[in-house]
Amino acid sequence: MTTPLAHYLILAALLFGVGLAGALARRNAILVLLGLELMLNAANLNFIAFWRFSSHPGELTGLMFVLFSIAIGAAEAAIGLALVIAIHRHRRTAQVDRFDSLKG
Amino acid sequence: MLNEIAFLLCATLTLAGAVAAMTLRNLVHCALCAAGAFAGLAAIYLQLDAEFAGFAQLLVYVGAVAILIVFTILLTRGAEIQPAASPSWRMGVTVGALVTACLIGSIAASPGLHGSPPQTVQAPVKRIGEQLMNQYVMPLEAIGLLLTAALLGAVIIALREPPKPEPPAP
Amino acid sequence: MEFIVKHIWLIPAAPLLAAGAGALLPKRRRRSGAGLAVGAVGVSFLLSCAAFWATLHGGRATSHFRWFDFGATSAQLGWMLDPLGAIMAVMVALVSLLIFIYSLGYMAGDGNFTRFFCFMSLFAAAMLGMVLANSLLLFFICWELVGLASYLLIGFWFQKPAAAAAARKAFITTRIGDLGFLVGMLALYSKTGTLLFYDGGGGCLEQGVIGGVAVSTAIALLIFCGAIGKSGQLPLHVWLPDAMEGPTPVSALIHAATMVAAGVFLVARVYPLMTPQALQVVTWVGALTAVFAAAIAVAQNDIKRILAYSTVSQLGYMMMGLGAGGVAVGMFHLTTHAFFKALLFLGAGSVIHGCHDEQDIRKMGGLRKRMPVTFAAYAAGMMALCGVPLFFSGFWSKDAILGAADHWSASRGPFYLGLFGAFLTAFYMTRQVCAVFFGKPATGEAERARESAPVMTAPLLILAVLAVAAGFFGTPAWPWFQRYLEGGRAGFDLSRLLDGRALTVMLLSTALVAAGITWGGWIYGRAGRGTDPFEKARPALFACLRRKFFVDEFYAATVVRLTAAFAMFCDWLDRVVLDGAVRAVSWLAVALARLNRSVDESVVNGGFDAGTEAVRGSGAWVSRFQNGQAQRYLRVIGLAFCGLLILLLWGSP
Amino acid sequence: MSGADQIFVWIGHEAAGWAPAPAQPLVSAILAIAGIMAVFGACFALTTVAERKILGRMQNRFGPNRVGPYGLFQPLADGVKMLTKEDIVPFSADKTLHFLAPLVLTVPVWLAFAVLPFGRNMSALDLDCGVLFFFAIGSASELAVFMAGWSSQNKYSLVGAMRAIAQMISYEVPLVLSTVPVLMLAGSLSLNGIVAAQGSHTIGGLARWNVFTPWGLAGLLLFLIAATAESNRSPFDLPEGESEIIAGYLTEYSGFKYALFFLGEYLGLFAVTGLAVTLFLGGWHAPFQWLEWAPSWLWFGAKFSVLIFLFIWARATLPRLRLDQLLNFSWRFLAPLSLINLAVAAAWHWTGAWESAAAAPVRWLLCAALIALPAHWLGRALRGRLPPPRKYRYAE
Repeated sequence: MTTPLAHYLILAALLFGVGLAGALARRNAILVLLGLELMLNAANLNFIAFWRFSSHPGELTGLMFVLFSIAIGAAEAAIGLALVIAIHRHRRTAQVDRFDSLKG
Repeated sequence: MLNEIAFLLCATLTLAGAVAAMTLRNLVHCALCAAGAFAGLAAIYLQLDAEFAGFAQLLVYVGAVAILIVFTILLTRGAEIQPAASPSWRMGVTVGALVTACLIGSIAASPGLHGSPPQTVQAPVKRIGEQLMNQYVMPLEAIGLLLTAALLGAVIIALREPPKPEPPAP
Repeated sequence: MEFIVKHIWLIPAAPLLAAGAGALLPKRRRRSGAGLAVGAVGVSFLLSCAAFWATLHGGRATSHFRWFDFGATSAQLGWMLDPLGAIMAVMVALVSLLIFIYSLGYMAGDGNFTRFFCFMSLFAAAMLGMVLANSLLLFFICWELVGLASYLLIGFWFQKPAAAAAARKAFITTRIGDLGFLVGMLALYSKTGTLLFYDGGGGCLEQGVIGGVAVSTAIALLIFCGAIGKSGQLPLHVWLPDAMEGPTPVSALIHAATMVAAGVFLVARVYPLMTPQALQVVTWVGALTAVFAAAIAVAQNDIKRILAYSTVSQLGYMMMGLGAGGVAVGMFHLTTHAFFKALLFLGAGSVIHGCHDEQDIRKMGGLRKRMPVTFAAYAAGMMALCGVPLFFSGFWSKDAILGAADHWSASRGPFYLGLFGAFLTAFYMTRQVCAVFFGKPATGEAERARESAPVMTAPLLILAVLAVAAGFFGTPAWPWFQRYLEGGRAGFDLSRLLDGRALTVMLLSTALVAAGITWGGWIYGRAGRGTDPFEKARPALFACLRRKFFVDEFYAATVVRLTAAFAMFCDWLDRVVLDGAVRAVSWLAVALARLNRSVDESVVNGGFDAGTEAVRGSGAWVSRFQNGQAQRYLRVIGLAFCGLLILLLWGSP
Repeated sequence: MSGADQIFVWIGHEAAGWAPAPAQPLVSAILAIAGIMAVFGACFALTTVAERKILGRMQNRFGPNRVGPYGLFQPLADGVKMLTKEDIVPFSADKTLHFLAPLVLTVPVWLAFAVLPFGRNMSALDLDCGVLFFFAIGSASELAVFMAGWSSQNKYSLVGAMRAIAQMISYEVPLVLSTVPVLMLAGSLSLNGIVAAQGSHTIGGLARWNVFTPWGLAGLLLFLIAATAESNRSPFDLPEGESEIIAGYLTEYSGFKYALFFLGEYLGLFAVTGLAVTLFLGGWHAPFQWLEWAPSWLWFGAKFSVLIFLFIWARATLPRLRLDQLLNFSWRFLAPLSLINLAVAAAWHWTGAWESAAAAPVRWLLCAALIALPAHWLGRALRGRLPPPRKYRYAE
């Protein structure tokens, strides 16, 4: 085990950046959700890495957080995609910039 | 050394999958690439001795979320109509790059990230189960509730609404 | 054996499970519902027999567990196995089982068959839980559950207004007694700090006199209030005869054999708490109730009402036995009474069923030939109730009570009241049997009566055998029952039977019973149809008895009217005083508001108009940022995050 | 005993011993992989011919009997035919995905064999969370099926793939839930741990296999039904129903890729059968203590063969279901029943504290009733839901 913590963190940062850029740049709502999932996964990677490199990994704190976070990710995907389907049914589109009824 | 190579392979798979998922034109390709990225991430978890989390990641993201996304793509006919990038995609990519730069900068600025980890780590499944049932039992219950709510909510939201009854003729 | 001693809770658990499952069954699953209930109570019966067998060999057990904590103390519940509970459990389970089987026939035509068995199972579970409870709190919980089951079952035919009213009356009346019980329980808890009966020397029954004789007596009497309500003692007896609106098996199970006996059982269970002063009250209440109810029974015409008053009267005897003679005397009469009163009620149900739901004894007659099995069983029950000597259980148990009253040092009154009650009992039962089974049929219904189905008559015959045989377990010559409760063994000794004083009492009561039966037979055996011969002779007295000594009217005139008057007073208070005040305040407020408006319109509005204009302008400007584009929001968040991070990194040295 | 029993372990150990010390773990891993691939590859070949012969017998005809003695070389002939066929890729297909799909299906299935214990000390990889690994790896097959169906750009393929995915997702729920009682009572996710938990003996030397308990029996049945559906075998083979959607997602495949799909399906069946043996049938343990002298891998093979025969038998016997029947059966019958089975296992565990002599049969009967009654009721409710038999107007 020679890979230092910094490498994992940088990988997570890059993954987060890619997810964020995708969520900001793509028009399709499904891809925006996919970007969000990538960001969530980047955060998970951080948790696992910090847990592994902490001085008392026997506590399992980071691991537990990731398990819960995976469950939340699944719930988020289910609800988000259901919303996309429902919106698509009403407005015949899945493009986020067309979902703009809620504005001032 | 071997370890470093494995890490680089997994990291490349993950990042390449993520970048492809965010850039490809065909939505189905995007979803499959994302599944690849999730699988790569699971491999990295394994490398970090988090077997349980790794397999859970594989089961949930590759087995469930990816399939869900694929289904949604087919249901919204996203596979046929190709949406262009968002009109303001340059700004989005800029912001993403900025955030990444900030993060990497802060990582670089932090001291003490280069030490080696504790040699052994004890995370047997039995201990995870015990912790879930003792210390983390309330979060576990909350997650159970959340998943149930999400299940019902997703079904209700995506349910085809019944046709509205005709208003009575005046 | 070890198993049942350890797991005594299984006895009430089986019917409780059946009740729960029965509640979930759809209405049309009649066979499953009934099978479940009968099977569960059968299991309970077998387990109770096992427990009884264990107590015969000295098996005793108490167990308890924490229910919940409050602060440093905790509410404890527990189970107990002792002879008193075991014999009671066997009796309750056996009578329940027989009545469940009988109900299969009796309720066969009812649409809510499944619901009926669900309620009955609930009742059986609560009753069994009560007799096996080792905690006054658990006892009280089961007690209230029993009350609830009784309410549900009396009002089972809730579409009948009379049944609904009777259910309400029963519930409210017993609640008055339960209030006393609850207060007594709380007082007991505050004095002893525990509600467990037996807890290795620390239970509330094992501490002797609690905080002085006066306090102890007060607690005992408060708890006795609960018994008065549940067992229909004077002055809270009014609900019990009305409860006959429920189906007959319910009357037999709840309002004759088991639930109403719960009050007696309560007194027996907390007997160590009963001070001599409290026992005097118990004895007097019991004796007065015995005579009072027996007298009313003389003038009733509804077959079930007669039995109901008879039940009230016999419960009075039990109380008297407890007060004057001790646990064994009262419990023995409770047990024998459970068998023969269940028998009588089921017999009455059979008669009612045979006569197509006719309950008025004046419209029956001559059923002896048409329903021979019912008649034979009914006659056995009647003789047991009257106390016909030697071969019927009622004789031995009633004799034990009279003997105890005879030996009671405080007063001779209860003894004479008891003797008079015995005479009245014989008289009214003879009157009923003559009217129902002898003579000629009074109506076409009675003429067309047919014997009931075997599923109904078989329990009758079993109960008839028990009504006769139960007596032999507690004769003075072989007082097995009494010794069993005390944990000893009984020897057979005929000489105790011939002891001078006891023999006198026995002969005296025999003579009175004989007189009652003869006189009743003489009056009613020859009477034709029409006005009651007794009514002809003493119209005023008879009317008074028929109207039940005007107790209901008395309550209506006092308690009910007082409550109504108080309610009207409150209403008046509400309407005139409170409403007036409110109206005055509101008028004042309106006047002030008028003044306010004039100030508002002229002075404040102008300022506010200018202000809102400014706010609206700025709002319109700000709202341009909220354009509904989620991605733009996210972008701003990302930028803000960068800013924050830079600030953090730059700000920290 | 240990000679024959440990012979493969010994061979592997000796063979790896020849290699230089740093490479020894690698060599032993390669040997294990080679062993598994050889055995189950041969198994695949044998099963294809055995299935055809058994089906033939059951349908009152001879199976293949021309090539070699008793037609035993039939798979070789088939293989040669498959490999020499032209590999057709449709013009409008998504070429990359079309190529990747059979690989994505086959490779993870091979991985799943890594955690199965085939005999005493004979598992390639003793993972602490082996069962989770098994299911996690298995979830890739859904993606593979989707890739195959979608990339073909053929509507029958797409319909077949969607059917297959709906079916796999639906039946994954009872499949996983029916394993949970075993995990719960063994207190382990490791397959070796689960086998060890079934290693003790009771009266008469009878082994304590999970299948000898009410929940275990019910769990095995649920597991086998769900496994049949997971591996798309008859009577749940409607994703590739030839008569309806001309072989579903396999329509546009031929030659070697088709053979890979074929291989993947059979291997999936083997893997899930091996899991059933491990979870419910005591793994490599003998059924009686006095039979422990026989080599453990032989026991595993025997149970494995019996279960495979059961699958073939079911294929010969049962007609294919309709899609609504299929989904109703999973969601309204199997899933609730496996949840109830979980509760029954809890009851079994709880009643394990009973001590008296009569407790064992009472406990057995109680738990059996707890699972049999809901099964009866759910079955009745399911039957009540079926549409009435269809009436054909012109077919009287």
